[in-house]
Amino acid sequence: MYTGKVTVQYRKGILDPQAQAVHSAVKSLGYNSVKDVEQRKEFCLKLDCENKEQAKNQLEEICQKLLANPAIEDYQFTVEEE
Amino acid sequence: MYTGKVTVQYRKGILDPQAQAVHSAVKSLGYNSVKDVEQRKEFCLKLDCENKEQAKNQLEEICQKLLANPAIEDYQFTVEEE
Amino acid sequence: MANVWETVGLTKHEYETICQHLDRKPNDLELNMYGVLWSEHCSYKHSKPLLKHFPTKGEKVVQGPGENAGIIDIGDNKGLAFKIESHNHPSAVEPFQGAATGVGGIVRDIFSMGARPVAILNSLRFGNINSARTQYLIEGVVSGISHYGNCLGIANVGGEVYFDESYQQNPLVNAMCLGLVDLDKIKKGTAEGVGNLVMLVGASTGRDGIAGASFASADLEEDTESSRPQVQVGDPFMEKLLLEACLELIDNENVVGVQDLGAAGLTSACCEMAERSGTGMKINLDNVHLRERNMNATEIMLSESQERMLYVVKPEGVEDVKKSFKKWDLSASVIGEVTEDGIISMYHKGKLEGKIPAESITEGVPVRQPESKKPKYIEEMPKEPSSLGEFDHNKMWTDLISHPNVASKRWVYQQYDQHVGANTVISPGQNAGVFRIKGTNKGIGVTTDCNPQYPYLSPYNGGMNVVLEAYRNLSATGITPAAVTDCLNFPNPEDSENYWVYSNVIKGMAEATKILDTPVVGGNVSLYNEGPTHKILPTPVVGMVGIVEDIKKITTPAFKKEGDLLYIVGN
Amino acid sequence: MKFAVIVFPGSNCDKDAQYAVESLGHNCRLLWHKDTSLPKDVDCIILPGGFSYGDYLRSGAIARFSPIMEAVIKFAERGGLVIGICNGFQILLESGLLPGALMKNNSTKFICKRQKLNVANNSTAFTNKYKRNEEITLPIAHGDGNYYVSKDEYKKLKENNQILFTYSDNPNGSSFDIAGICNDKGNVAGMMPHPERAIEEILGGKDGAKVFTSIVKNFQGRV
Ligand SMILES: Nc1ncnc2c1ncn2[C@@H]1O[C@H](COP(=O)(O)OP(=O)(O)O)[C@@H](O)[C@H]1O
Repeated sequence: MYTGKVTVQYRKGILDPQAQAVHSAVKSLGYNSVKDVEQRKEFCLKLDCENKEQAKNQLEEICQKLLANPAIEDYQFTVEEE
Repeated sequence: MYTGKVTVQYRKGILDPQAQAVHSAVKSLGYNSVKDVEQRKEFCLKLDCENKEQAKNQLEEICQKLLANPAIEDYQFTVEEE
Repeated sequence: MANVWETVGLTKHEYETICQHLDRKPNDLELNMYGVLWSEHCSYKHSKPLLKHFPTKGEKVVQGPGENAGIIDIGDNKGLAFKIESHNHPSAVEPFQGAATGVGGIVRDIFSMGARPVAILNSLRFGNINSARTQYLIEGVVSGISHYGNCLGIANVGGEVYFDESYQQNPLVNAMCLGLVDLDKIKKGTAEGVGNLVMLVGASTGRDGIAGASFASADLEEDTESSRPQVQVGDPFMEKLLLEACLELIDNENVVGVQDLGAAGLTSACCEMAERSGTGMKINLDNVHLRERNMNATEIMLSESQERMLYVVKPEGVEDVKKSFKKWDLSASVIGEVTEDGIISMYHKGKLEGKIPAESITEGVPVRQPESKKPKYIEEMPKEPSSLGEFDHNKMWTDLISHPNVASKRWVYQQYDQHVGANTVISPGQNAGVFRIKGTNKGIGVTTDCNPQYPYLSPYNGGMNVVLEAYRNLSATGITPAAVTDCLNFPNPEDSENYWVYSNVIKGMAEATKILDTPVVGGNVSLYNEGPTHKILPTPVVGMVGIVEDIKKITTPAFKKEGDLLYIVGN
Repeated sequence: MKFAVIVFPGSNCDKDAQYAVESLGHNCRLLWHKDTSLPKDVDCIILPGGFSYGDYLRSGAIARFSPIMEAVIKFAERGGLVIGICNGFQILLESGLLPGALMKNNSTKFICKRQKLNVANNSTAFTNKYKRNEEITLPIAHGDGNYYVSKDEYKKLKENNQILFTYSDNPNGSSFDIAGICNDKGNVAGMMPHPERAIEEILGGKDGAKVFTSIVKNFQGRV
């Protein structure tokens, strides 16, 4: 069994209204020390694959097809054996 | 400057409809090797604090008040100096 | 190396015309500005002569084509502002955000006129429903529309979903919005009054969507990767704040003109507002509130960042405007001044970066008249209908009602808030949507229609038929049809057969709208809808609105009670 | 009796709530979320539906920190009547005035339709005009309407008769079919369905009116 961890985030320069809203909420709570907020999605998948290579390839495909839209998002992932 | 990384996820035992939807989408693409999907939110905050202790305390407060809903979510965080 | 004009999608002749207008060669900023404003999406260079066929005047018409939206008089000092617009190419690349920002754009068109948006509709076309790509697109498009429209709190009262192979590579996403305005409070996109100030309000400006208008005027390439940065992320929350702030300023006499920033961003808003009033603008780009560092003048002028509006305000009104936007936590900055020279001059970091005569860029594009040739498929079409032969009636019946084009679309419109605003009297799923006008007995009916098979098989008659279908949908509901907005979705007009179809469809629609006395008060053109192997069927979506004086007199299709008689009316 | 509706940035059923209350013959004003106090003569506060702060982060999570919410919480603690509808319900949960949480619908999709409900408790300030177990139909329109409550908390809700409405045919995955609840003192209520959209036949039914007339009856009984 392999564990894949995928992080998906907006590409640089793309507006992230959620992160902006969180940032201004944090500031309005009085935490002026907070200078920037980014938000990401993290997926954790359990893959029942033959070997790490196969798990990586499958995860790469899943990221491209489903988890991230390369039009606006970047993704990174790692695969570990359990 | 400190970088705080916060992960927020549903508490154990609470079904996450979004993660479930992702899981069934993955399966309908034919990836039957995928046995489980979890989804989390990750926040990355830049904190302009005096020291690491202060950054940690502030981040803890921000998590409790805002970033996580204790009725359904758990959080963890780390703070690193830049 | 490509010629300079090709880098911005123009022809040599167009480039030379620019040089004549300017009496010199354009610099990079200027050329890019001409490039986007002279794209088909912004300039209608293939369509202008054809659009002249549409009747645009009528007893009820208060505002015809040319402004952000058309307006008709519905009595009691109330106007109905409405318009339909396409967001096809962005939705093909990023279905969720593409469709969402499509809703955002059309809603801004309505409230920039001073009208409160009260209803939206959407008209969608996809390829084979069984293909994984289509399902991905539907999922994204519908949730994008739902996300944006629901958050704004505008009731969805209707629409269409239609499937055909021809849309496989190029889906269509058209969104329509209707709003109510007091007739004496209509705002327009004018820049009158030399010395008045130009203000940019709403979201910050980033690098997103640069040159989206030219993107909308090109065929979709196989590798959409290269066109990716042209997609923007919408922020419906920001738009809701913008909407409320703008409507709060409706009574302010110091607000001279308002325009939303859509395709071609600041470029089109500045040039169009100035051109309408025969004025110019001196713009200081240093005052534009930026989201990213180191943006150059071209990037700032072409950015299509969403949720922004341009105001022209008397100097004494600047504080009022700032105050209203501040109340809603929005920024508003003075970025320029109205001048009398008819020229848009842009300064950045103390340097004059470009100078363009407003009229030359909005009106000066050479009209293109492509060759027109009757398509071979029409020439070869059998003149006589072929016989259906023997067939099984039961099977035909079940085939029909289970066909995705005929079956219920509840799975789509159930994702849209249909009742917010407490006005929806007939919600989606009937012949037309109807909402009441509070404080009166009146109601407004609206429908969007286009069965593309008819314009495909017989462009002129099919064009008429699309209008007639909309007319029937309103009449059957008890609504008196009043006016039309249209979204002309077609493939590449530079192909002579496509152009022949395009012109004949328009002529047919024009004839029908004339006879029915439903003038066309606004609309949108979306050409170049084709992929590497498929081009779309001609899809002239008609959005028709009408009025019912007594809202209690409307009818719905459902059988009401046992024993009622059935009639067929007409030929 | 005097009602007030709070306008948060992103509220979009604020005017609908005001319209409903006024159509039923009562006074209702709008209050701005940045206000720090409530007018002295307000008898019932409505937190309206919509998408306060875009529902970013979690629905209701940011709105609960609006300046006016401190005053609303104090008002509730003094026994004042507060009802949150849809997004208003979410805000009440986030601010801790009601137990539980709202998550994404189990379909992950927004749902808008007319929904059959059962009146689970007709002896509260918000439901006294309904019959017990009456079946009613109200519009629902939400993406995050999936009410979560733990088994232990559910027991408490049940024992204290805090469940106001349940779904006849659970549309969103809510625990124990719960559509609306009140606090243990019975003066704060939250519900996902929209009673303010159901007060006239022409808009498809009047089953929602009794939520407001119940509040009035309760209030008049108190005075
Ligand atoms: N995308 C959509 N959005 C909202 N309503 C829709 C949509 N698609 C279809 N509908 C609703 O379903 C009804 C039936 O659609 P359709 O099968 O196209 O019927 P008709 O041909 O009679 O217009 C429409 O009138 C409309 O109210």
